[in-house]
Amino acid sequence: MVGELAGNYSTVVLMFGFAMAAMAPALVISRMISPRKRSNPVKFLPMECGQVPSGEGRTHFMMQYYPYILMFVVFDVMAIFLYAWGSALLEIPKMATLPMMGFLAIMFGAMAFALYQSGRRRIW
Amino acid sequence: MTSELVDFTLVSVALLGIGIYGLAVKRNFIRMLFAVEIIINAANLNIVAFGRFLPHSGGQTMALFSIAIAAAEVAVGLSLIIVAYRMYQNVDIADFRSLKG
Amino acid sequence: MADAAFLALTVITIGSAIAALELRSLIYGSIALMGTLGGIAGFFFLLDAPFVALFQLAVYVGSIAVLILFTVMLVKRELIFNKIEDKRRKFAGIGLMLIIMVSLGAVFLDSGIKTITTDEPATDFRDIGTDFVTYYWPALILMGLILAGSVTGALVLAKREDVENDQRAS
Amino acid sequence: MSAETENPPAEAKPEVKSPPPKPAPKKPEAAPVELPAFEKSISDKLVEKFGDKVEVGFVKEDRVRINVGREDVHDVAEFIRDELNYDHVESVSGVDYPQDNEIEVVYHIGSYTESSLARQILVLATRAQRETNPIPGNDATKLPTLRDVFYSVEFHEREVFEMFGVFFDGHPDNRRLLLPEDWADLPPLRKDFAIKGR
Amino acid sequence: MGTATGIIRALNSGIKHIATKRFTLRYPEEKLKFVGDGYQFDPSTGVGIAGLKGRHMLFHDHCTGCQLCSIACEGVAEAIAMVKVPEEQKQNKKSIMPQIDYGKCVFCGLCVDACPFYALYMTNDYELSSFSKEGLIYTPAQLQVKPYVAQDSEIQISDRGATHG
Amino acid sequence: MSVIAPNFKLSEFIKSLLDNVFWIVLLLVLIGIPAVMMVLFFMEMPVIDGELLTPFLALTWLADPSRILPVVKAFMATDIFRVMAFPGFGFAALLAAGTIFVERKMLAKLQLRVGPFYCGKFEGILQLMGDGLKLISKEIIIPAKADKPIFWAAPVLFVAAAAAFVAFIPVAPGWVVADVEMGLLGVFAVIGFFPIITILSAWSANSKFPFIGGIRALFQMVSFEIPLILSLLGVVMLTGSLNLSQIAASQSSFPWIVFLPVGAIVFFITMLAELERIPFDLPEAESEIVAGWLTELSGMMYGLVQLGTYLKLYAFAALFVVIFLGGWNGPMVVPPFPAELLEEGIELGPIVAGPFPGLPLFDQAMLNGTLWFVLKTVAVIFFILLPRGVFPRIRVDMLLNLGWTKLIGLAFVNIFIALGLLYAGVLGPGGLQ
Amino acid sequence: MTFTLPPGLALQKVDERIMTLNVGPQHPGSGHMRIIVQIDGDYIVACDPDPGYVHRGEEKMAEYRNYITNIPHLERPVIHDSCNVLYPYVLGAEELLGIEVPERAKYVRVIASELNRCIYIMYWLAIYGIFLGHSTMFMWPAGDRELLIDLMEKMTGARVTHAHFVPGGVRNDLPPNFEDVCLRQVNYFEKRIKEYAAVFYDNPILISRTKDTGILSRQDAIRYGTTGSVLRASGVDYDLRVKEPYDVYDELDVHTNVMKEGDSYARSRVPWLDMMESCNIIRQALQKMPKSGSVRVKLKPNPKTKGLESVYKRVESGRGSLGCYIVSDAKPEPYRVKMSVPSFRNLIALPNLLKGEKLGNMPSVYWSLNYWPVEADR
Repeated sequence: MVGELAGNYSTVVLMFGFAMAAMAPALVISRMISPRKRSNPVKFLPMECGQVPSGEGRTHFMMQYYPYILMFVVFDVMAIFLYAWGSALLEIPKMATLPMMGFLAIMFGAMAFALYQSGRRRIW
Repeated sequence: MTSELVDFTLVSVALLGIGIYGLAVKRNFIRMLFAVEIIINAANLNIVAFGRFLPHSGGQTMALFSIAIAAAEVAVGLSLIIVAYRMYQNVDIADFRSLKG
Repeated sequence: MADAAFLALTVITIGSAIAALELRSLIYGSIALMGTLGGIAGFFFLLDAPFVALFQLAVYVGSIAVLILFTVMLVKRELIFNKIEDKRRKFAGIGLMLIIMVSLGAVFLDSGIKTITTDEPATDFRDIGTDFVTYYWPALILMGLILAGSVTGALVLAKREDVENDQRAS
Repeated sequence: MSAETENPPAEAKPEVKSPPPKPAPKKPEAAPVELPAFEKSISDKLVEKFGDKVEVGFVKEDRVRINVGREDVHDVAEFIRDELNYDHVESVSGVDYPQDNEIEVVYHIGSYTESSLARQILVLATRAQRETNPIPGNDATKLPTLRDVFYSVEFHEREVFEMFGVFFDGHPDNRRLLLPEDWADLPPLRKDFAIKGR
Repeated sequence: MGTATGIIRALNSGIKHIATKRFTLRYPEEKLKFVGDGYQFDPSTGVGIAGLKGRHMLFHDHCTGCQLCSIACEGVAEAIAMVKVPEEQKQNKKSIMPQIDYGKCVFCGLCVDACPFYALYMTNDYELSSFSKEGLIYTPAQLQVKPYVAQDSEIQISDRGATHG
Repeated sequence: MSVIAPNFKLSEFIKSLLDNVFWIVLLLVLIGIPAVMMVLFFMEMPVIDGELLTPFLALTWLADPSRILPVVKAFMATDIFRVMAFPGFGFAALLAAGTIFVERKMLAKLQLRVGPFYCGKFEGILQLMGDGLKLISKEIIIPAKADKPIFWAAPVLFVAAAAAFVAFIPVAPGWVVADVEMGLLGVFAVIGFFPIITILSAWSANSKFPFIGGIRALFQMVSFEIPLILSLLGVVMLTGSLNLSQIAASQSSFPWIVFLPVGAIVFFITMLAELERIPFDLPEAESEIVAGWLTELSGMMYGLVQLGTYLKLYAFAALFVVIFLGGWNGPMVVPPFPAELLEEGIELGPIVAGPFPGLPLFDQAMLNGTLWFVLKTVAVIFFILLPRGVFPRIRVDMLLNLGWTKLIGLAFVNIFIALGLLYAGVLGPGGLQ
Repeated sequence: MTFTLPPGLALQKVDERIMTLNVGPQHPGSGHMRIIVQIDGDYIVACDPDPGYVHRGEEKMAEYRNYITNIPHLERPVIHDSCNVLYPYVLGAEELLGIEVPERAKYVRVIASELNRCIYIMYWLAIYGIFLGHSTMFMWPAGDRELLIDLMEKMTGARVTHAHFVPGGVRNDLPPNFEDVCLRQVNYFEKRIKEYAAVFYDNPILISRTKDTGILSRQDAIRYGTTGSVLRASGVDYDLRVKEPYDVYDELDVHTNVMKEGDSYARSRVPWLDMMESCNIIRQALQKMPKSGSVRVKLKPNPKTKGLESVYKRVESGRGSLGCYIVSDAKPEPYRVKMSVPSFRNLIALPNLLKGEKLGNMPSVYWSLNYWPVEADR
């Protein structure tokens, strides 16, 4: 039967949904019983250490560390590929580890280069 | 009645259509990347669906490879966007004409 | 049960795919794209491919979406909310979309796949791992090369060229 | 404090009031001649170099005071730094003398590098013209900055600027430091700025 | 290796302190013990007698209404005002006595130093909070009352750390 | 009392309470019970113990508590119970609340302080409740230019994602919310949601400090996810399973930490980083960026984020226990239930209670498993809390270097150790297990 | 160039990567001041300190009060170092008024000054700990400081604002049995601060965090005129207690702690070593102190100086050399009092040190400069 296994995973969604359903009322109740004074517009300014906010709040980036995110996208794939191999390790012949080692070697090369590049903070 | 292969293919066709529409209409580089992602996902869905209904483990393996390649593509594509954005301060694809060789 | 899930997933996936392209704010667009990707992962669950589904969730939603969000936020605020398109192209695009959907849909509905059903048990995920290192091992090596190439290329592309006129003091 | 405030440190010099403390009340009669030798040598070097331009305020134990005109202060400071091996300014204080119509700026200069000078403080005093109605920065209350000689005066001079209205010519960053941004009164440490209720 | 040993040393020190006696005083229940009755001044020798500089205490029979405390306070906090006292409380010719505003007082004790007649003392009562500003103004009659203070905690040093025993 | 609230009168307070009780009882009797009965009448009732559940039957439970037991047991077998109470949300929230209290007291003890003291008669045990009441009664301030939908949704999503994480944790044999084949991968997929929620919340506040904090959180979580994933691979290789229950069950003779200490250390460090605990609490570094990505959150929104954080802490500690410390495995210490108690009931002098045919609700193995699981989890939580007392915060570039060079290297060392153990025949088929 | 716009309001158009961040005044990592930093990613491009949020015109107030009544308010800027901040003023006033202080009073002053230095450094260390995210290092010094505060309280009757030094000696004699209690608590205190090493100073995370950050070279330290622990951490052997001993420091054996590195770590370690040195000095002073004798010379209520003269006295406070320049004009009130405070002198190093640092190093570099905003503003 197609779609049998999905039933197991539905409890995770159920848990997710339950937590949302249980926590949203907390916000709603809080909104209901808490005081709401709209008199002072300064209260709703973003935090700027007591100064009047200047400039845009959403413009700043640590570009120096951007390569790490790029690396993450690629090496995340690698890590989960390793899981596909690792979970089946007990069933495959020993020789079959070699391609994975080759894969890892290639990825190590890439990682070494990437770490070298990302270590040079000045070029980012 | 359980879901059948044709249902999945129809969903994937719909996604493909939406993706192609996005590619054709949008001029925003990032939106076009979204459209590409949608198309890739439509393809993945098809691969896995056929792999399931014509029982073969290769379907899932291919899907894994496909997702991995998509990740690589996104990494490169977003780097391109950053470079282009840094050069033109815009994300409009029409502004990137001078990137042509 | 599965039907209800299928319908819900279809609505989520296609709806958020449209939203991803049509929402005004790019941030909301990225969130909608995440919805599409999650919906596809749901389809994978329905297709008894939990490994692929979780891979999709971990890689697409967990990392690619983060990268996309980050890049979107990098773009100036006015550009995030800027929609660049013209009416005529839009109508043409909708037409193209409809043509593709109708024709391909018709082809699929007409073809024999309508009759395909299966009662076989789902593939064990360990088979995937076995496939990786036995039958598909050249593909795995190639995959490694592609990933290595992409990370190298992305890093080389994204670094700044104008380091010389850098204002930073260090 | 009417007449004798004319030029107070200068007046204090000749009879050397420096060791007047009570515990040794006998001393003032014997003391005037025996100035501390090392400190005397410092003031002598200065007098030798600049002659009349500098005026030795007093020579006390560990403290030497030099009064300089505002046009010579830069040269004297350079000499102090280069030849006498003083290397930093501990404090820059302004003193307002409304009777003389002058504002005195006093640099207390010390030395870290020269071990013999470790306990010495050279007091370099100069005077700027005082305006009755000050417009800080735009009036005649100006002095040459010593920031290019002693880097450490940077914030001190900014403080003197806002507290007395003495503008330092050539100071790269002559901005407000301590007072609130909307301060529009007299510079507060001048004598004609009175605390409320006093 | 240095890093690992350093981390282990830090963790060890942290765990060790979980077994150390706690140092904190549970304030309203326990109060620190101070020296003597409070700060006093001995005009004959010219020095004060050590003690806590808390709220004042005024001996009406010593006070002559000379205003020296008020003058001493003038440049500091201006907390002391000389007020008329009612006839029945009158102890001096001018029938004025200090009244202290603890909203302004900085507890420097200069007024105690200034009093030549042993009339002002400072006691070790320091819990002077009040709901209103007026509640902080202590009239001569209030200043006459000797406060009751129960303070017994002292710093005890033992092998397992110092405590407020 | 009069000092705190000058106009307080006990008699009026009691009177108002009694008034409220009266009206509540009245409304319940007049409207509530009939409404429930009506609803129950039209619902299709389940059959329990061979008896059709009717509203009248339900009423008889009030008279005979022992008849309620089968219903309770039936309820406990449902998914809803698991999600809401035992291995799911309620259990985790309880442990999380305990963690908060223990953290405050333990940290106070380490710092030679007293800690929470006044709230609740005994050592401030009700402090958390007091804090919760305070948070829920505080005004929620939303910055003027904030992106409101995301801003509102982020705390709720944060708790929900943490709860989804909790769903994968097996507490005792068979007691797990989602007993899935891919439990571990599911954990990785759920962990991936946290950076997104963080960055979205930070972005939506439209303020500088939250945004810097959000970006830092993103970098930190993203960088430590790969060592985290890799550090668990050794165990997966040795057990050949991604199911957390199977992994826990595979450690009946010895926990994996014996053979894979490197992986355990790497996982512990990455865990601290993912949890933003103190050596790695850069996203909330208060002396640099005011409170990081939590700066603009106020009132209950902040409370929800805290709840989510501690749920996450519990889930990570439990994951460590399940993977490296043997989960529920431990010597049997729970005594078997005395049979006569179940058959004859309890005699307390003249009163005889029981017998209760449905008891015990939980079997012995489950109680023992839960006991060991909770003990181990508390121990791990202690070691998660301890660094807060003894370490300063580190810097973001140091953190990234640590994650990307040292920890990934160590994780691969761990993988090769596992591979070597497997291929040398020490473990795996033919080996110890 | 008149009053330019305040720096926060004069926002120049800068590169998009650069963001202006107001750190302070309402910021957990700033103290009562504002540091305007411009950051590019994680790096600080420019830094402009903006003190003055707690300026209260002590120098102006001092012109209206006589030599005695100046005492309680002149110590207010640094209430946890109040003996030391009064010390130069008292010395200067004594010279102006011509008073010789009794021997025992000098020893009492030295003890009070050293105790107060430790109290200040403990407070500073507590804040340094919390700035680095080390909450234990906030609580331990704050608690162990209590040992010394207790001593000061026994001695002076107040916990923080002692107002103990006056021209002519100290306000009151030591309480009975003070020497024993002092010795006991100081010994225990020294034992306690040595325990900080394991959890703080030798902590590898702290070392890697603060080593090689914000390096102030020897030349720069001298050129900027920094003082106190900042100077000594940069390798300049300069301590006024040794170089220009006041009161009875020339009779005591004072050792100067110098470190060569000049980074944040050295700047944070030197005060810790100073505390141990202070414990030594206290023990010596307790031993050498005359067991009885007067501690105060009687003064007239409104003492007057002779004529128009000036005096500049300086002492080594918890933060460094603290000078007091008093001009008097034969009146009960001083004509001008200028406090040359170490915080203000060290502040000049801040913009130079922060330039090019990472944002994460800002609190550690800033606080390692031993900067107390209230004192700098006066």
